[in-house]
Amino acid sequence: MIPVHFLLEVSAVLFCAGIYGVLTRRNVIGILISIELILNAANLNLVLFDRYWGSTDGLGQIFALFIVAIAAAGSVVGLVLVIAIYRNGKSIFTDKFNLLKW
Amino acid sequence: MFPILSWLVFLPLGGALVVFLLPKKEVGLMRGVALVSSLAVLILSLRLCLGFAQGKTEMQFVEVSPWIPQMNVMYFLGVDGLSVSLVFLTALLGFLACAASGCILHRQKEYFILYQLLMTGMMGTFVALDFFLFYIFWELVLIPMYFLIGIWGGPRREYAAMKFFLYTLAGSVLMLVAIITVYFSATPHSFNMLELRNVTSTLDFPLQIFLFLAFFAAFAIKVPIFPFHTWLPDAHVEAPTPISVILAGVLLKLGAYGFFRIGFPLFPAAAHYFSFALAILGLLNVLYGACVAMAQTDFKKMIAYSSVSHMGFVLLGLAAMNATGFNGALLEMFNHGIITGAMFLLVGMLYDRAHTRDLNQFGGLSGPMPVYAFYLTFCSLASLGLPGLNGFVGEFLSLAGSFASYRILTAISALGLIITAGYFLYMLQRVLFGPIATNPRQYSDLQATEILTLTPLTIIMIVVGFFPIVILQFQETAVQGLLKWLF
Amino acid sequence: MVNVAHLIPLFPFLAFWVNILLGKTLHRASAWISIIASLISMVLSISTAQGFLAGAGSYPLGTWLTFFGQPIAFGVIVDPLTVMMLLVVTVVATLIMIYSVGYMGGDPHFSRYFAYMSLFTASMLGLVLADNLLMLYIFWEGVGLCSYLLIAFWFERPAAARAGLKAFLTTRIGDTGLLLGIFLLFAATGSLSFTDLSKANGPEWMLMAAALLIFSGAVGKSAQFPLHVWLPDAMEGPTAVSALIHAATMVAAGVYLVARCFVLFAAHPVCLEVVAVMGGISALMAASIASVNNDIKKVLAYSTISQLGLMMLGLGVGGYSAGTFHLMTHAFFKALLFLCAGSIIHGVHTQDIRLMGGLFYRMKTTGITFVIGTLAIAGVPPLSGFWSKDEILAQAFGPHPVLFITALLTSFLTAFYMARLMLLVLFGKSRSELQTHESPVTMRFPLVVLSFFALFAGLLGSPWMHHAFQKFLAFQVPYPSEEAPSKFVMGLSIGVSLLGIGLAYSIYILHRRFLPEGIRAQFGWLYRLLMNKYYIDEIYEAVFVQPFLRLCRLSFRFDMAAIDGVVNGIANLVRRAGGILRRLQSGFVQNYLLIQTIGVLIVIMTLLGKLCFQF
Amino acid sequence: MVEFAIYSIGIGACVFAILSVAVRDIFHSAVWLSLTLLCVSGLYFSLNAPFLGVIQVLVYIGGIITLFIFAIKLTARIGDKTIAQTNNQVLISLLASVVFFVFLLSAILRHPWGRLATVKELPLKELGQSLLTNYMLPFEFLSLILLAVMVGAIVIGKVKK
Repeated sequence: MIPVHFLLEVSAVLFCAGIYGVLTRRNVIGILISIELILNAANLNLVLFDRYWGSTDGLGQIFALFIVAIAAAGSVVGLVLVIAIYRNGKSIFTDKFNLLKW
Repeated sequence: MFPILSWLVFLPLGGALVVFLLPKKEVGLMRGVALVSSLAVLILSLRLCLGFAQGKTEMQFVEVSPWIPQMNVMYFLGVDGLSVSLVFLTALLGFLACAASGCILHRQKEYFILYQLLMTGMMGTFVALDFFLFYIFWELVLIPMYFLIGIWGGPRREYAAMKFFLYTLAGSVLMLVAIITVYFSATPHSFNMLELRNVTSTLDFPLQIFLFLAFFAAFAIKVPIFPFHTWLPDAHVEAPTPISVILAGVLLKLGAYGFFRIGFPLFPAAAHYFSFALAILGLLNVLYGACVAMAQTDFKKMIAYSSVSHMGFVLLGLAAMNATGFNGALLEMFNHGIITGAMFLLVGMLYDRAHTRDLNQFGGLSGPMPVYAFYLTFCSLASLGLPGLNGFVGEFLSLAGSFASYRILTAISALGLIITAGYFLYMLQRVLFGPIATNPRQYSDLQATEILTLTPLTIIMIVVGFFPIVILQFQETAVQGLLKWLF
Repeated sequence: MVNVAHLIPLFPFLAFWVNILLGKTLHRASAWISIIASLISMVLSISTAQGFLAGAGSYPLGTWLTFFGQPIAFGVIVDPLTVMMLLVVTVVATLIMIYSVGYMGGDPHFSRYFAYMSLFTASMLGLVLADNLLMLYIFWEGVGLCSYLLIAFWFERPAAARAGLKAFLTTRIGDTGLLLGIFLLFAATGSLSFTDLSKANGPEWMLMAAALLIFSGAVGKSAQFPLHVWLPDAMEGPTAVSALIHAATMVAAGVYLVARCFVLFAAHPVCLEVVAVMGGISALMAASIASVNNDIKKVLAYSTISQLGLMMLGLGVGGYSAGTFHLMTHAFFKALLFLCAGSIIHGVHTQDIRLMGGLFYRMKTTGITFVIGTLAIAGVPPLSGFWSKDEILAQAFGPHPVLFITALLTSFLTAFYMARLMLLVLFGKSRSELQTHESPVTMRFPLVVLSFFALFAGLLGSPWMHHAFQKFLAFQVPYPSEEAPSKFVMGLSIGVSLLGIGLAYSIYILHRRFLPEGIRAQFGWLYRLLMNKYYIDEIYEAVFVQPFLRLCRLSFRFDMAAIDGVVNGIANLVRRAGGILRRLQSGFVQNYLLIQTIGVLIVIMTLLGKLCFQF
Repeated sequence: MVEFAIYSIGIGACVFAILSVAVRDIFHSAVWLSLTLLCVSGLYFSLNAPFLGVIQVLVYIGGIITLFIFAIKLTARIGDKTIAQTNNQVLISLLASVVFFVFLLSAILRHPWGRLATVKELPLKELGQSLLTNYMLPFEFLSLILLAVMVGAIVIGKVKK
């Protein structure tokens, strides 16, 4: 017996926590962490609905799988960028990256 | 038939391409290419003048072919009496200014590319008879000019270039709106400048007024008409010498030419309606420009404001709405190009020696530089309208034309003649006369090349002064045709 | 009969170009090129005169430009007036050029000087030959230019440069009036030709206004009140220039113009009256200033203004031939006087008459010719000035009592100041240790020739020759017949002349003072007024020049502040608006994200508003 | 029992997620994230999607979190107390996310979801088959993306001489 609305609520909490983190963290790594939360919220929903509607070919899971892969790729690039930026500017705070600002 | 107009327009573009392909170090070769191409343009323009049939009202040397058939855009070039002398003027000043480009000491490659691009734009504007094409050339003038002032100009070049660009662009945007309106008002939609007048002259009067004003904005800024003139002193002062020559000699004519080619024939009712206002603006230009020129201490700025004043005479002739006035205005355009071109060359020559343009720092240059003094006096006299030199004929005809239409106003603007004489002679007094202010050794007299650049202009001043018919013969029929259309 | 009149200005014009282009190589020879050119012109003028007497007349040359559909022709007018002017101009010009060879001897810009002189001669000859107003205007400006160039010839002197500027600008004011007059005349009659003037018909007021505007040109050129201020300053130029341009020929062009357009004036008595009154004012005013001035050239300059005023007065009272006659005689004796003055200045290197004295015995030729010139201008019979002045007085005598008295007073003052000048310069004891020497022969020769003319030119118009000159001038001219001078007027004229000379003699020779103390004390204010030339220069400076310059500076400031201010203001407004708007673009990703989030929320809420918050 | 486990794991995921965005030390944050991910993985298991749960643990906790920690350690000075870890839009962000949450909650609660009784497990074989048949193209694209990311990461991360 799986409480569907509860899982949806958990997903909503993860999503909103992620949104909050993305909006407030100064540290780029912090932002990346929050993005992972958002993606996980989505994944959770995908898997849940895959089960809920009972798909035959596991589309939801495959979708989630793709998302995991893309998220991994994204965070790899993100982190490399963070390191590159840090190497140049000795900071990874978003408000310090204003080289291109007017 | 030999497409002489296309050659005139695109030869400089070809020159620009050649310069583009040359290595950066080959400065002499670049100058050579630019000179040869502008000389070829000059020769072609002479050929054009000689081949021009004077008795005809219609366009000559016409080249028509469809260009963008979906929009009914044509590649349509042609000259008539209104433009032929200006084409010659452009070619002549283009060549002389190119010859005077020795003062450009860095980034010559870009300079000569942009310069020839500018030539293409100016030529094209004078010969384009399709609105679409006209607008392209009109804007094409703007961009090289922006860079030419902005890169090779004086200390405040960025400001001047930006001001020039934005100011002129503001006008031409309005013109674009008007062009589009005109385009859609015709069925089938057309950009043909010549045929559109049959459509536009039948438009509603308020719409005509609006369209005329939109074109007016573009032309008034180019002329420049008071109070849209403040870009001019800045641009002139900051631009390098050859570009000042082109700016004053040719660019200002674009605006006045626009009135003749577009403003008046397309909207005759509006032209009649606004002619008195134009005359008042002309009066203001003449007097105000002269007064401000009188107060200048910067040589170049003084010449710049004198341009404002002289273009006022063009406006007066234009506003006169009679043959004498139109002839005078067209002739004054030509003359002003010649004279002010020579004046800017002279200022540049002095600046190359003294590295200052402050009139109060000169004095007694008649002694060390007699040849320069001769040319400066000569050109000043031409500019202040001494009979026997070309400046007089244009001013005389313009004033006579406007006198026939507006007595009092012309009488007041004739005061401009006195003030003009005042500031030019005051300038001569400060530069040439009096005790020698600074070390005379730094003022070596003109070199042969400098004399060679000035001499053609002075010869034209004398020839046109004595035989104005040389230029007037080209215009006469076209002016008659225009008047017949206007009335 | 070959028409050669149009070739007359050509040779000096060619000489101008030869001298200006080849001046460096020619150097001394350039003088002879100019002299030969004007000699050729003189010969041609004489042949034109003969041709005219043989019946030749005006002829057209070609069309210059079309003007309201009317072709404006280059043409040559040959009539008595022109013939007279041609002869006067070529003779005087040639003589003065010969004089200049000596006078300008050591000048570094020798050839340029002769180039300008030739250009002037060409323009002046063109002026008198022009058969329409437009052509006349062209040459009119040409002579003005030469005057400018020659006044400022010694360009290193600031005063000379200023004087040139002043001369050009002051005359230009009149010229602009002339130009407008030409326009108006054309608007009224549709023709600019002089021959059409007599049948000019158009609106009355336009013709009148045109005549007055044309007269304003003459006022400027002939240095009449109120545009006379440039002439005294013009004395900064070389004296030979003053003799040619500012005494004999160019300044007389104004009188010539009025004479040329005399029909136009004659048709409107008001215009004639204006001419006469302006002439009278100028004559009296200048004569009074000349009576106290101490600069030899300035005295002569004011004398010129005064004499020109007298000519204008003569024309204004209807004396066409009287005014013209005086123009001719004046050209000779005033040129002579200037050349004498030049010779004296050449000898003593000062212009202040208080420092001269007793020069007669050391400069014989100059002295004698100076005396002749003085007597001629003072109106002592039978010298030339007497006859022409008499004509004017006779004209004014009847109907114009005020003008007559003015003219008479002017004659008296003329005799007085000229005698004063002569006595102070030539006679008495030397008042300073000046080194003097007689001038070279090239300078003396013109003096002698001119004094011959000053002596005898007047006889042409004297009753002894049955007013031959007047009859010649009036030939074919439909002007009212003029009064012959009566015995009474002649006597009066001789009387005031002798009175003036006698007064000067008694003051300056017998009392050997510049002015008796008593008179000076009593009329101190008058003396100061006259010494300061009625403060006219100062008034102009304060009323016109300075306010105008202030206006110029003000308009420049207005341009910078107001107009450019508006332009830059608009630019700044746009920039500032951008500055405010760009704060929205903080450049922080998270800021954008926040706004995006809020935006998404708003979009969802509006789209699904009904669905929201329904628990 | 299962239900209790689901509830507790779900609540844990929520708490850990909130903690991971709320703590100031970024290292702690990464640790909380790993716990969150672990909980989510548990939820996958409970939903009878064990493959995804395993992947979650392997890729996320094994790979990504490790990377995070590496990055955190490489960028140093993270623990400095004087440096603010949040920017100046905390309050409004909090408000926005809470509103968002309320909105989501209202949407979730409006629907009678009911309970998911027995969930049939999708065999891994079928999953693999559909991945290599129906979803072949995205799968291949994904590999391409991964390759690009790899190359890009190396290029960007390389220390320039």
